[in-house]
Amino acid sequence: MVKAGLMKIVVQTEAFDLGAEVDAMRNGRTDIGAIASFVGLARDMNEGSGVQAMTLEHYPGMTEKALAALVEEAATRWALLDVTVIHRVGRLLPGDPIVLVAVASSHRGAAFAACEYIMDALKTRAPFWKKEETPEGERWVDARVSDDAAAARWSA
Amino acid sequence: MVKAGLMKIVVQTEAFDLGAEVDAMRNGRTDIGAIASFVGLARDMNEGSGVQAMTLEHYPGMTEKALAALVEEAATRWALLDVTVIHRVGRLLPGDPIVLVAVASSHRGAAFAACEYIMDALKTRAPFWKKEETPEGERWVDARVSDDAAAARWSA
Amino acid sequence: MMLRVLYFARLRERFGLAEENVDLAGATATATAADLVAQLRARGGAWAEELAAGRAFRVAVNQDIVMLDAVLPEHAEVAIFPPVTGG
Amino acid sequence: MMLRVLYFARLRERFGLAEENVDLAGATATATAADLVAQLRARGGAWAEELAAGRAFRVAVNQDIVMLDAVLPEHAEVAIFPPVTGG
Repeated sequence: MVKAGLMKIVVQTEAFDLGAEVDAMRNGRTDIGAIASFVGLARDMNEGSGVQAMTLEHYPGMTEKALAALVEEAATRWALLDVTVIHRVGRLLPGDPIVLVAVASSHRGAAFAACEYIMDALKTRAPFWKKEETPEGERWVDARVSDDAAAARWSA
Repeated sequence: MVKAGLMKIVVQTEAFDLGAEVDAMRNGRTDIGAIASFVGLARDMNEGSGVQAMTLEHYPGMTEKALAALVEEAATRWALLDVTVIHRVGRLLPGDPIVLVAVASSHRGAAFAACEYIMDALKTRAPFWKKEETPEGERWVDARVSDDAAAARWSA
Repeated sequence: MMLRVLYFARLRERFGLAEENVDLAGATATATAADLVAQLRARGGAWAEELAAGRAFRVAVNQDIVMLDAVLPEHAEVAIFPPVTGG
Repeated sequence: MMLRVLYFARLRERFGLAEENVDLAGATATATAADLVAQLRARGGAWAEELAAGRAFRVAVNQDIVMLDAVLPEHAEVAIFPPVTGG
Protein backbone atom coordinates (compact mmCIF):
# COMPACT_ATOMS: atom_id res chain seq x y z
CA MET A 1 0.00 0.00 0.00
CA VAL A 2 1.11 3.54 -0.66
CA LYS A 3 1.61 5.21 2.71
CA ALA A 4 -1.07 7.66 3.81
CA GLY A 5 -0.25 11.11 2.51
CA LEU A 6 2.01 9.67 -0.18
CA MET A 7 -0.65 9.42 -2.82
CA LYS A 8 -2.05 12.50 -4.50
CA ILE A 9 -5.12 12.22 -6.69
CA VAL A 10 -6.70 15.33 -8.14
CA VAL A 11 -9.36 16.12 -10.73
CA GLN A 12 -9.19 19.77 -11.80
CA THR A 13 -9.95 22.16 -14.64
CA GLU A 14 -6.63 24.05 -14.31
CA ALA A 15 -3.38 23.09 -16.00
CA PHE A 16 -0.83 21.17 -13.91
CA ASP A 17 2.91 21.65 -13.59
CA LEU A 18 4.88 18.43 -14.17
CA GLY A 19 8.13 19.87 -12.80
CA ALA A 20 6.49 21.13 -9.61
CA GLU A 21 4.70 17.80 -9.02
CA VAL A 22 7.89 15.77 -9.43
CA ASP A 23 9.88 18.21 -7.30
CA ALA A 24 7.25 17.91 -4.56
CA MET A 25 7.69 14.12 -4.64
CA ARG A 26 11.44 14.15 -4.25
CA ASN A 27 11.74 17.21 -2.03
CA GLY A 28 13.80 16.37 1.06
CA ARG A 29 13.91 12.64 0.29
CA THR A 30 17.02 10.59 -0.43
CA ASP A 31 15.45 7.14 -0.79
CA ILE A 32 13.90 7.66 -4.23
CA GLY A 33 16.01 6.28 -7.08
CA ALA A 34 13.54 6.61 -9.93
CA ILE A 35 10.57 8.75 -10.93
CA ALA A 36 8.69 7.69 -14.05
CA SER A 37 6.09 10.12 -15.28
CA PHE A 38 3.59 10.43 -18.08
CA VAL A 39 1.76 13.38 -19.56
CA GLY A 40 -1.11 12.81 -21.98
CA LEU A 41 -1.92 15.73 -24.31
CA ALA A 42 -4.84 16.75 -26.48
CA ARG A 43 -3.97 16.19 -30.17
CA ASP A 44 -5.21 18.10 -33.19
CA MET A 45 -6.12 14.86 -34.99
CA ASN A 46 -8.11 11.76 -34.01
CA GLU A 47 -9.60 9.03 -36.18
CA GLY A 48 -8.63 11.01 -39.27
CA SER A 49 -10.47 14.22 -38.35
CA GLY A 50 -9.15 17.56 -37.22
CA VAL A 51 -9.98 18.27 -33.59
CA GLN A 52 -10.45 21.94 -32.70
CA ALA A 53 -11.16 21.39 -29.02
CA MET A 54 -12.42 18.74 -26.63
CA THR A 55 -14.48 18.70 -23.46
CA LEU A 56 -13.83 16.18 -20.72
CA GLU A 57 -16.72 15.09 -18.53
CA HIS A 58 -16.37 12.90 -15.45
CA TYR A 59 -18.36 11.31 -12.62
CA PRO A 60 -17.46 13.32 -9.51
CA GLY A 61 -16.96 11.07 -6.52
CA MET A 62 -16.52 7.87 -8.48
CA THR A 63 -13.58 9.33 -10.38
CA GLU A 64 -11.46 9.88 -7.29
CA LYS A 65 -12.50 6.49 -5.89
CA ALA A 66 -11.64 4.68 -9.13
CA LEU A 67 -8.26 6.44 -9.45
CA ALA A 68 -7.38 5.63 -5.82
CA ALA A 69 -8.24 1.97 -6.46
CA LEU A 70 -5.93 1.82 -9.52
CA VAL A 71 -3.08 3.38 -7.56
CA GLU A 72 -3.57 0.96 -4.66
CA GLU A 73 -3.51 -1.96 -7.09
CA ALA A 74 -0.24 -0.70 -8.55
CA ALA A 75 1.19 -0.32 -5.03
CA THR A 76 0.29 -3.94 -4.33
CA ARG A 77 2.16 -5.13 -7.41
CA TRP A 78 5.26 -2.93 -7.12
CA ALA A 79 7.20 -1.30 -4.26
CA LEU A 80 6.24 2.34 -4.67
CA LEU A 81 7.28 5.36 -2.62
CA ASP A 82 4.85 7.94 -3.98
CA VAL A 83 2.24 8.37 -6.70
CA THR A 84 0.58 11.46 -8.15
CA VAL A 85 -2.34 11.37 -10.57
CA ILE A 86 -3.87 14.59 -11.90
CA HIS A 87 -6.63 14.53 -14.52
CA ARG A 88 -8.14 17.61 -16.04
CA VAL A 89 -11.79 18.07 -16.96
CA GLY A 90 -13.59 20.77 -18.92
CA ARG A 91 -12.74 22.25 -22.30
CA LEU A 92 -9.21 21.73 -23.62
CA LEU A 93 -7.44 22.78 -26.80
CA PRO A 94 -4.96 20.80 -28.93
CA GLY A 95 -1.59 20.81 -27.19
CA ASP A 96 -3.12 21.10 -23.73
CA PRO A 97 -2.00 18.52 -21.15
CA ILE A 98 -4.87 16.27 -20.03
CA VAL A 99 -3.44 13.81 -17.55
CA LEU A 100 -0.33 13.41 -15.40
CA VAL A 101 0.82 10.22 -13.71
CA ALA A 102 4.09 10.24 -11.75
CA VAL A 103 5.44 7.28 -9.78
CA ALA A 104 8.43 7.25 -7.43
CA SER A 105 10.25 4.07 -6.44
CA SER A 106 13.68 2.92 -5.33
CA HIS A 107 14.24 1.30 -8.72
CA ARG A 108 13.36 2.17 -12.28
CA GLY A 109 11.69 -1.07 -13.28
CA ALA A 110 8.95 -0.65 -10.69
CA ALA A 111 8.50 3.05 -11.47
CA PHE A 112 8.09 2.46 -15.22
CA ALA A 113 5.79 -0.53 -14.83
CA ALA A 114 3.52 1.09 -12.25
CA CYS A 115 3.25 4.33 -14.24
CA GLU A 116 2.23 2.48 -17.40
CA TYR A 117 -0.11 0.20 -15.44
CA ILE A 118 -1.92 3.16 -13.90
CA MET A 119 -2.31 4.86 -17.30
CA ASP A 120 -3.61 1.68 -18.95
CA ALA A 121 -6.06 1.05 -16.11
CA LEU A 122 -7.18 4.69 -16.06
CA LYS A 123 -8.01 4.52 -19.77
CA THR A 124 -10.48 1.68 -19.26
CA ARG A 125 -11.76 2.11 -15.71
CA ALA A 126 -11.78 5.75 -14.63
CA PRO A 127 -15.08 7.50 -15.49
CA PHE A 128 -13.96 10.20 -17.93
CA TRP A 129 -15.50 10.87 -21.32
CA LYS A 130 -14.17 13.02 -24.16
CA LYS A 131 -16.28 14.98 -26.61
CA GLU A 132 -14.45 16.41 -29.60
CA GLU A 133 -15.25 19.48 -31.67
CA THR A 134 -14.41 18.77 -35.31
CA PRO A 135 -15.20 20.57 -38.61
CA GLU A 136 -18.00 17.98 -39.00
CA GLY A 137 -19.50 18.87 -35.63
CA GLU A 138 -19.30 17.52 -32.10
CA ARG A 139 -18.78 13.83 -31.41
CA TRP A 140 -18.22 11.63 -28.38
CA VAL A 141 -14.98 9.68 -28.58
CA ASP A 142 -15.51 5.94 -28.74
CA ALA A 143 -13.58 3.62 -26.44
CA ARG A 144 -10.63 2.06 -28.22
CA VAL A 145 -10.10 -1.67 -28.58
CA SER A 146 -6.35 -0.98 -28.20
CA ASP A 147 -6.98 0.48 -24.74
CA ASP A 148 -8.81 -2.67 -23.66
CA ALA A 149 -5.90 -4.72 -24.99
CA ALA A 150 -3.35 -2.56 -23.16
CA ALA A 151 -5.23 -2.94 -19.88
CA ALA A 152 -5.69 -6.68 -20.38
CA ARG A 153 -1.92 -7.24 -20.72
CA TRP A 154 -1.50 -6.71 -16.99
CA SER A 155 -3.80 -9.55 -16.01
CA ALA A 156 -1.96 -12.05 -18.24
CA MET B 1 14.89 8.38 -37.40
CA VAL B 2 14.26 11.29 -35.09
CA LYS B 3 14.13 14.45 -37.22
CA ALA B 4 17.18 16.69 -37.13
CA GLY B 5 16.86 19.17 -34.30
CA LEU B 6 14.31 16.97 -32.55
CA MET B 7 16.79 15.09 -30.42
CA LYS B 8 18.58 16.75 -27.53
CA ILE B 9 21.48 15.00 -25.85
CA VAL B 10 23.45 16.78 -23.17
CA VAL B 11 26.09 15.84 -20.60
CA GLN B 12 26.42 18.51 -17.94
CA THR B 13 27.42 19.13 -14.33
CA GLU B 14 24.44 21.42 -13.60
CA ALA B 15 21.02 20.27 -12.46
CA PHE B 16 18.29 19.97 -15.10
CA ASP B 17 14.67 21.09 -15.03
CA LEU B 18 12.23 18.32 -15.96
CA GLY B 19 9.29 20.70 -16.37
CA ALA B 20 11.22 23.06 -18.64
CA GLU B 21 12.51 20.20 -20.80
CA VAL B 22 9.06 18.70 -21.29
CA ASP B 23 7.53 22.13 -21.92
CA ALA B 24 10.19 22.79 -24.58
CA MET B 25 9.19 19.53 -26.29
CA ARG B 26 5.51 20.29 -26.48
CA ASN B 27 5.74 24.05 -26.97
CA GLY B 28 3.69 25.09 -30.01
CA ARG B 29 3.01 21.51 -31.09
CA THR B 30 -0.38 19.85 -31.34
CA ASP B 31 0.64 16.46 -32.72
CA ILE B 32 2.11 15.03 -29.49
CA GLY B 33 -0.29 12.81 -27.57
CA ALA B 34 2.09 11.36 -25.00
CA ILE B 35 5.30 12.30 -23.21
CA ALA B 36 6.89 9.62 -21.05
CA SER B 37 9.76 10.76 -18.91
CA PHE B 38 12.16 9.33 -16.39
CA VAL B 39 14.36 10.90 -13.75
CA GLY B 40 17.03 8.84 -12.01
CA LEU B 41 18.17 10.14 -8.62
CA ALA B 42 21.13 9.55 -6.31
CA ARG B 43 20.05 7.45 -3.32
CA ASP B 44 21.46 7.46 0.17
CA MET B 45 21.78 3.67 0.21
CA ASN B 46 23.33 1.16 -2.21
CA GLU B 47 24.30 -2.47 -1.67
CA GLY B 48 23.52 -2.07 2.04
CA SER B 49 25.85 0.87 2.71
CA GLY B 50 25.09 4.50 3.35
CA VAL B 51 26.16 6.73 0.46
CA GLN B 52 27.20 10.26 1.42
CA ALA B 53 27.97 11.43 -2.11
CA MET B 54 28.91 10.09 -5.51
CA THR B 55 31.05 11.26 -8.38
CA LEU B 56 30.13 10.48 -11.97
CA GLU B 57 32.93 10.16 -14.51
CA HIS B 58 32.39 9.78 -18.25
CA TYR B 59 34.22 9.47 -21.57
CA PRO B 60 33.74 12.82 -23.31
CA GLY B 61 33.04 12.37 -27.00
CA MET B 62 32.05 8.73 -26.78
CA THR B 63 29.28 9.52 -24.31
CA GLU B 64 27.39 11.78 -26.69
CA LYS B 65 27.96 9.36 -29.57
CA ALA B 66 26.73 6.37 -27.55
CA LEU B 67 23.63 8.23 -26.32
CA ALA B 68 22.78 9.38 -29.85
CA ALA B 69 23.07 5.78 -31.06
CA LEU B 70 20.65 4.54 -28.37
CA VAL B 71 18.14 7.23 -29.25
CA GLU B 72 18.38 6.44 -32.97
CA GLU B 73 17.79 2.76 -32.21
CA ALA B 74 14.69 3.65 -30.21
CA ALA B 75 13.47 5.85 -33.07
CA THR B 76 13.85 2.91 -35.45
CA ARG B 77 11.71 0.70 -33.22
CA TRP B 78 8.98 3.19 -32.33
CA ALA B 79 7.40 6.26 -34.00
CA LEU B 80 8.87 9.08 -31.92
CA LEU B 81 8.36 12.82 -32.26
CA ASP B 82 11.09 14.06 -29.92
CA VAL B 83 13.63 12.74 -27.43
CA THR B 84 15.67 14.49 -24.73
CA VAL B 85 18.46 12.84 -22.76
CA ILE B 86 20.40 14.76 -20.11
CA HIS B 87 23.01 13.06 -17.94
CA ARG B 88 24.91 14.79 -15.18
CA VAL B 89 28.55 14.20 -14.30
CA GLY B 90 30.68 15.36 -11.36
CA ARG B 91 29.91 15.15 -7.65
CA LEU B 92 26.28 14.58 -6.61
CA LEU B 93 24.57 14.26 -3.26
CA PRO B 94 21.75 11.89 -2.23
CA GLY B 95 18.48 13.23 -3.64
CA ASP B 96 20.18 14.91 -6.60
CA PRO B 97 18.79 14.06 -10.04
CA ILE B 98 21.33 12.21 -12.22
CA VAL B 99 19.64 11.47 -15.51
CA LEU B 100 16.60 12.60 -17.46
CA VAL B 101 15.04 10.81 -20.44
CA ALA B 102 11.89 12.25 -22.03
CA VAL B 103 10.19 10.82 -25.10
CA ALA B 104 7.33 12.35 -27.08
CA SER B 105 5.11 10.33 -29.40
CA SER B 106 1.59 10.37 -30.80
CA HIS B 107 0.65 7.43 -28.58
CA ARG B 108 1.53 6.36 -25.06
CA GLY B 109 2.67 2.81 -25.79
CA ALA B 110 5.53 4.03 -27.97
CA ALA B 111 6.49 6.80 -25.54
CA PHE B 112 6.66 4.43 -22.54
CA ALA B 113 8.52 1.68 -24.40
CA ALA B 114 11.11 3.99 -25.97
CA CYS B 115 11.75 5.81 -22.69
CA GLU B 116 12.38 2.55 -20.84
CA TYR B 117 14.44 1.16 -23.73
CA ILE B 118 16.71 4.20 -23.74
CA MET B 119 17.22 3.99 -19.95
CA ASP B 120 17.98 0.26 -20.07
CA ALA B 121 20.42 0.70 -22.95
CA LEU B 122 22.07 3.72 -21.31
CA LYS B 123 22.72 1.68 -18.15
CA THR B 124 24.75 -0.92 -20.05
CA ARG B 125 26.22 0.96 -23.02
CA ALA B 126 26.82 4.64 -22.21
CA PRO B 127 30.29 5.26 -20.74
CA PHE B 128 29.49 6.60 -17.28
CA TRP B 129 30.98 5.34 -14.02
CA LYS B 130 29.88 6.04 -10.47
CA LYS B 131 32.18 6.28 -7.46
CA GLU B 132 30.45 6.35 -4.08
CA GLU B 133 31.61 7.91 -0.84
CA THR B 134 30.55 5.69 2.06
CA PRO B 135 31.46 5.55 5.77
CA GLU B 136 33.83 2.70 4.78
CA GLY B 137 35.58 4.89 2.19
CA GLU B 138 35.30 5.41 -1.56
CA ARG B 139 34.26 2.63 -3.90
CA TRP B 140 33.50 2.24 -7.58
CA VAL B 141 30.01 0.95 -8.20
CA ASP B 142 29.97 -2.48 -9.87
CA ALA B 143 27.82 -3.11 -12.91
CA ARG B 144 24.59 -4.86 -12.01
CA VAL B 145 23.47 -8.16 -13.42
CA SER B 146 19.90 -6.84 -13.29
CA ASP B 147 20.88 -4.03 -15.67
CA ASP B 148 22.27 -6.52 -18.19
CA ALA B 149 19.04 -8.50 -17.88
CA ALA B 150 16.91 -5.36 -18.37
CA ALA B 151 18.84 -4.42 -21.51
CA ALA B 152 18.73 -7.98 -22.89
CA ARG B 153 14.89 -8.05 -22.72
CA TRP B 154 14.72 -5.74 -25.72
CA SER B 155 16.59 -8.10 -28.04
CA ALA B 156 14.32 -11.05 -27.19
CA MET C 1 -37.23 0.04 -4.34
CA MET C 2 -36.04 3.64 -4.74
CA LEU C 3 -32.82 4.23 -6.62
CA ARG C 4 -30.86 7.35 -7.57
CA VAL C 5 -29.89 6.93 -11.22
CA LEU C 6 -27.21 8.99 -12.99
CA TYR C 7 -26.41 9.22 -16.72
CA PHE C 8 -23.20 10.48 -18.27
CA ALA C 9 -21.75 11.62 -21.59
CA ARG C 10 -23.59 10.38 -24.70
CA LEU C 11 -26.28 8.65 -22.64
CA ARG C 12 -26.98 11.83 -20.66
CA GLU C 13 -27.40 13.69 -23.96
CA ARG C 14 -29.53 10.99 -25.61
CA PHE C 15 -31.84 10.69 -22.60
CA GLY C 16 -31.90 14.47 -22.01
CA LEU C 17 -31.42 13.69 -18.34
CA ALA C 18 -28.43 13.79 -15.96
CA GLU C 19 -30.09 12.10 -13.00
CA GLU C 20 -33.43 10.97 -11.64
CA ASN C 21 -35.05 8.96 -8.89
CA VAL C 22 -36.36 5.63 -10.16
CA ASP C 23 -38.83 3.39 -8.33
CA LEU C 24 -37.85 -0.10 -9.44
CA ALA C 25 -41.24 -1.75 -9.91
CA GLY C 26 -41.95 -4.94 -8.02
CA ALA C 27 -38.37 -5.13 -6.80
CA THR C 28 -37.38 -7.72 -4.24
CA ALA C 29 -34.20 -7.88 -2.17
CA THR C 30 -32.58 -9.67 -5.09
CA ALA C 31 -33.33 -7.06 -7.76
CA THR C 32 -30.33 -6.63 -10.06
CA ALA C 33 -28.86 -3.97 -12.32
CA ALA C 34 -30.37 -5.93 -15.22
CA ASP C 35 -33.86 -5.39 -13.75
CA LEU C 36 -33.29 -1.62 -13.66
CA VAL C 37 -31.95 -1.62 -17.22
CA ALA C 38 -34.99 -3.62 -18.39
CA GLN C 39 -37.38 -1.12 -16.80
CA LEU C 40 -35.55 1.84 -18.41
CA ARG C 41 -35.43 0.08 -21.78
CA ALA C 42 -39.21 -0.35 -21.65
CA ARG C 43 -39.53 3.45 -21.90
CA GLY C 44 -38.84 3.03 -25.62
CA GLY C 45 -37.15 5.57 -27.91
CA ALA C 46 -33.56 6.47 -27.02
CA TRP C 47 -33.88 4.28 -23.90
CA ALA C 48 -34.70 1.16 -25.88
CA GLU C 49 -32.02 1.96 -28.41
CA GLU C 50 -29.10 2.83 -26.14
CA LEU C 51 -29.79 0.09 -23.60
CA ALA C 52 -30.51 -2.67 -26.14
CA ALA C 53 -28.80 -6.00 -25.55
CA GLY C 54 -25.37 -5.91 -27.18
CA ARG C 55 -24.95 -2.13 -26.87
CA ALA C 56 -21.80 -1.10 -25.04
CA PHE C 57 -22.77 0.61 -21.80
CA ARG C 58 -21.44 0.33 -18.26
CA VAL C 59 -23.25 0.25 -14.93
CA ALA C 60 -21.79 1.40 -11.62
CA VAL C 61 -23.50 0.75 -8.28
CA ASN C 62 -22.45 3.04 -5.47
CA GLN C 63 -19.52 4.13 -7.66
CA ASP C 64 -18.12 0.69 -8.44
CA ILE C 65 -18.46 -0.74 -11.93
CA VAL C 66 -20.50 -3.96 -11.77
CA MET C 67 -21.84 -6.70 -14.01
CA LEU C 68 -25.55 -6.64 -14.88
CA ASP C 69 -26.26 -9.46 -12.44
CA ALA C 70 -25.15 -7.31 -9.49
CA VAL C 71 -27.78 -7.07 -6.75
CA LEU C 72 -28.97 -3.50 -6.04
CA PRO C 73 -28.98 -2.30 -2.41
CA GLU C 74 -31.90 -0.11 -1.31
CA HIS C 75 -31.26 3.60 -2.12
CA ALA C 76 -28.29 2.67 -4.27
CA GLU C 77 -26.66 5.27 -6.51
CA VAL C 78 -26.69 3.63 -9.93
CA ALA C 79 -24.84 5.20 -12.87
CA ILE C 80 -25.22 4.18 -16.50
CA PHE C 81 -22.65 5.44 -18.98
CA PRO C 82 -20.73 4.64 -22.18
CA PRO C 83 -17.32 2.93 -22.04
CA VAL C 84 -14.85 5.45 -20.61
CA THR C 85 -12.45 7.45 -22.79
CA GLY C 86 -10.29 9.55 -20.49
CA GLY C 87 -6.55 9.99 -20.20
CA MET D 1 51.55 0.97 -34.90
CA MET D 2 50.87 4.04 -32.79
CA LEU D 3 47.68 4.11 -30.73
CA ARG D 4 46.16 6.64 -28.36
CA VAL D 5 45.00 4.66 -25.31
CA LEU D 6 42.58 6.00 -22.66
CA TYR D 7 41.69 4.54 -19.25
CA PHE D 8 38.64 5.36 -17.18
CA ALA D 9 37.26 4.94 -13.67
CA ARG D 10 38.78 2.13 -11.58
CA LEU D 11 41.26 1.21 -14.33
CA ARG D 12 42.51 4.80 -14.56
CA GLU D 13 43.08 4.78 -10.82
CA ARG D 14 44.71 1.34 -10.71
CA PHE D 15 47.06 2.20 -13.60
CA GLY D 16 47.70 5.74 -12.31
CA LEU D 17 47.23 6.92 -15.89
CA ALA D 18 44.39 8.57 -17.82
CA GLU D 19 45.89 8.26 -21.29
CA GLU D 20 49.10 7.46 -23.15
CA ASN D 21 50.49 6.79 -26.59
CA VAL D 22 51.26 3.12 -27.10
CA ASP D 23 53.45 1.71 -29.85
CA LEU D 24 51.93 -1.71 -30.51
CA ALA D 25 55.03 -3.84 -31.01
CA GLY D 26 55.34 -5.81 -34.25
CA ALA D 27 51.79 -4.85 -35.25
CA THR D 28 50.54 -5.73 -38.72
CA ALA D 29 47.45 -4.41 -40.50
CA THR D 30 45.47 -7.14 -38.73
CA ALA D 31 46.48 -6.29 -35.16
CA THR D 32 43.50 -6.59 -32.83
CA ALA D 33 42.34 -5.15 -29.52
CA ALA D 34 43.44 -8.45 -27.98
CA ASP D 35 47.04 -7.78 -29.12
CA LEU D 36 47.02 -4.41 -27.39
CA VAL D 37 45.56 -5.90 -24.21
CA ALA D 38 48.24 -8.65 -24.25
CA GLN D 39 51.00 -6.06 -24.53
CA LEU D 40 49.58 -4.01 -21.66
CA ARG D 41 49.06 -7.10 -19.53
CA ALA D 42 52.74 -7.99 -19.98
CA ARG D 43 53.61 -4.87 -17.96
CA GLY D 44 52.72 -6.93 -14.87
CA GLY D 45 51.36 -5.55 -11.57
CA ALA D 46 47.98 -3.82 -11.79
CA TRP D 47 48.06 -4.28 -15.60
CA ALA D 48 48.36 -8.05 -15.38
CA GLU D 49 45.74 -8.16 -12.67
CA GLU D 50 43.05 -5.89 -14.13
CA LEU D 51 43.43 -7.17 -17.70
CA ALA D 52 43.63 -10.86 -16.81
CA ALA D 53 41.47 -13.23 -18.84
CA GLY D 54 38.06 -13.43 -17.21
CA ARG D 55 38.20 -9.94 -15.69
CA ALA D 56 35.31 -7.71 -16.70
CA PHE D 57 36.63 -4.81 -18.76
CA ARG D 58 35.41 -3.20 -21.95
CA VAL D 59 37.32 -1.94 -24.99
CA ALA D 60 36.18 0.87 -27.30
CA VAL D 61 37.89 1.64 -30.61
CA ASN D 62 37.29 5.13 -31.93
CA GLN D 63 34.48 5.46 -29.39
CA ASP D 64 32.55 2.31 -30.29
CA ILE D 65 32.55 -0.65 -27.91
CA VAL D 66 34.10 -3.65 -29.69
CA MET D 67 34.93 -7.30 -29.07
CA LEU D 68 38.58 -8.20 -28.42
CA ASP D 69 38.98 -9.58 -31.94
CA ALA D 70 38.31 -6.14 -33.47
CA VAL D 71 41.04 -5.00 -35.85
CA LEU D 72 42.78 -1.75 -34.82
CA PRO D 73 43.09 1.04 -37.41
CA GLU D 74 46.35 3.03 -37.44
CA HIS D 75 46.22 5.95 -34.94
CA ALA D 76 43.06 4.55 -33.38
CA GLU D 77 41.75 5.95 -30.12
CA VAL D 78 41.38 2.90 -27.91
CA ALA D 79 39.70 3.11 -24.51
CA ILE D 80 39.79 0.44 -21.83
CA PHE D 81 37.35 0.70 -18.94
CA PRO D 82 35.20 -1.24 -16.45
CA PRO D 83 31.59 -2.15 -17.25
CA VAL D 84 29.57 1.09 -17.22
CA THR D 85 27.41 2.13 -14.26
CA GLY D 86 25.67 5.37 -15.22
CA GLY D 87 22.06 6.41 -15.12
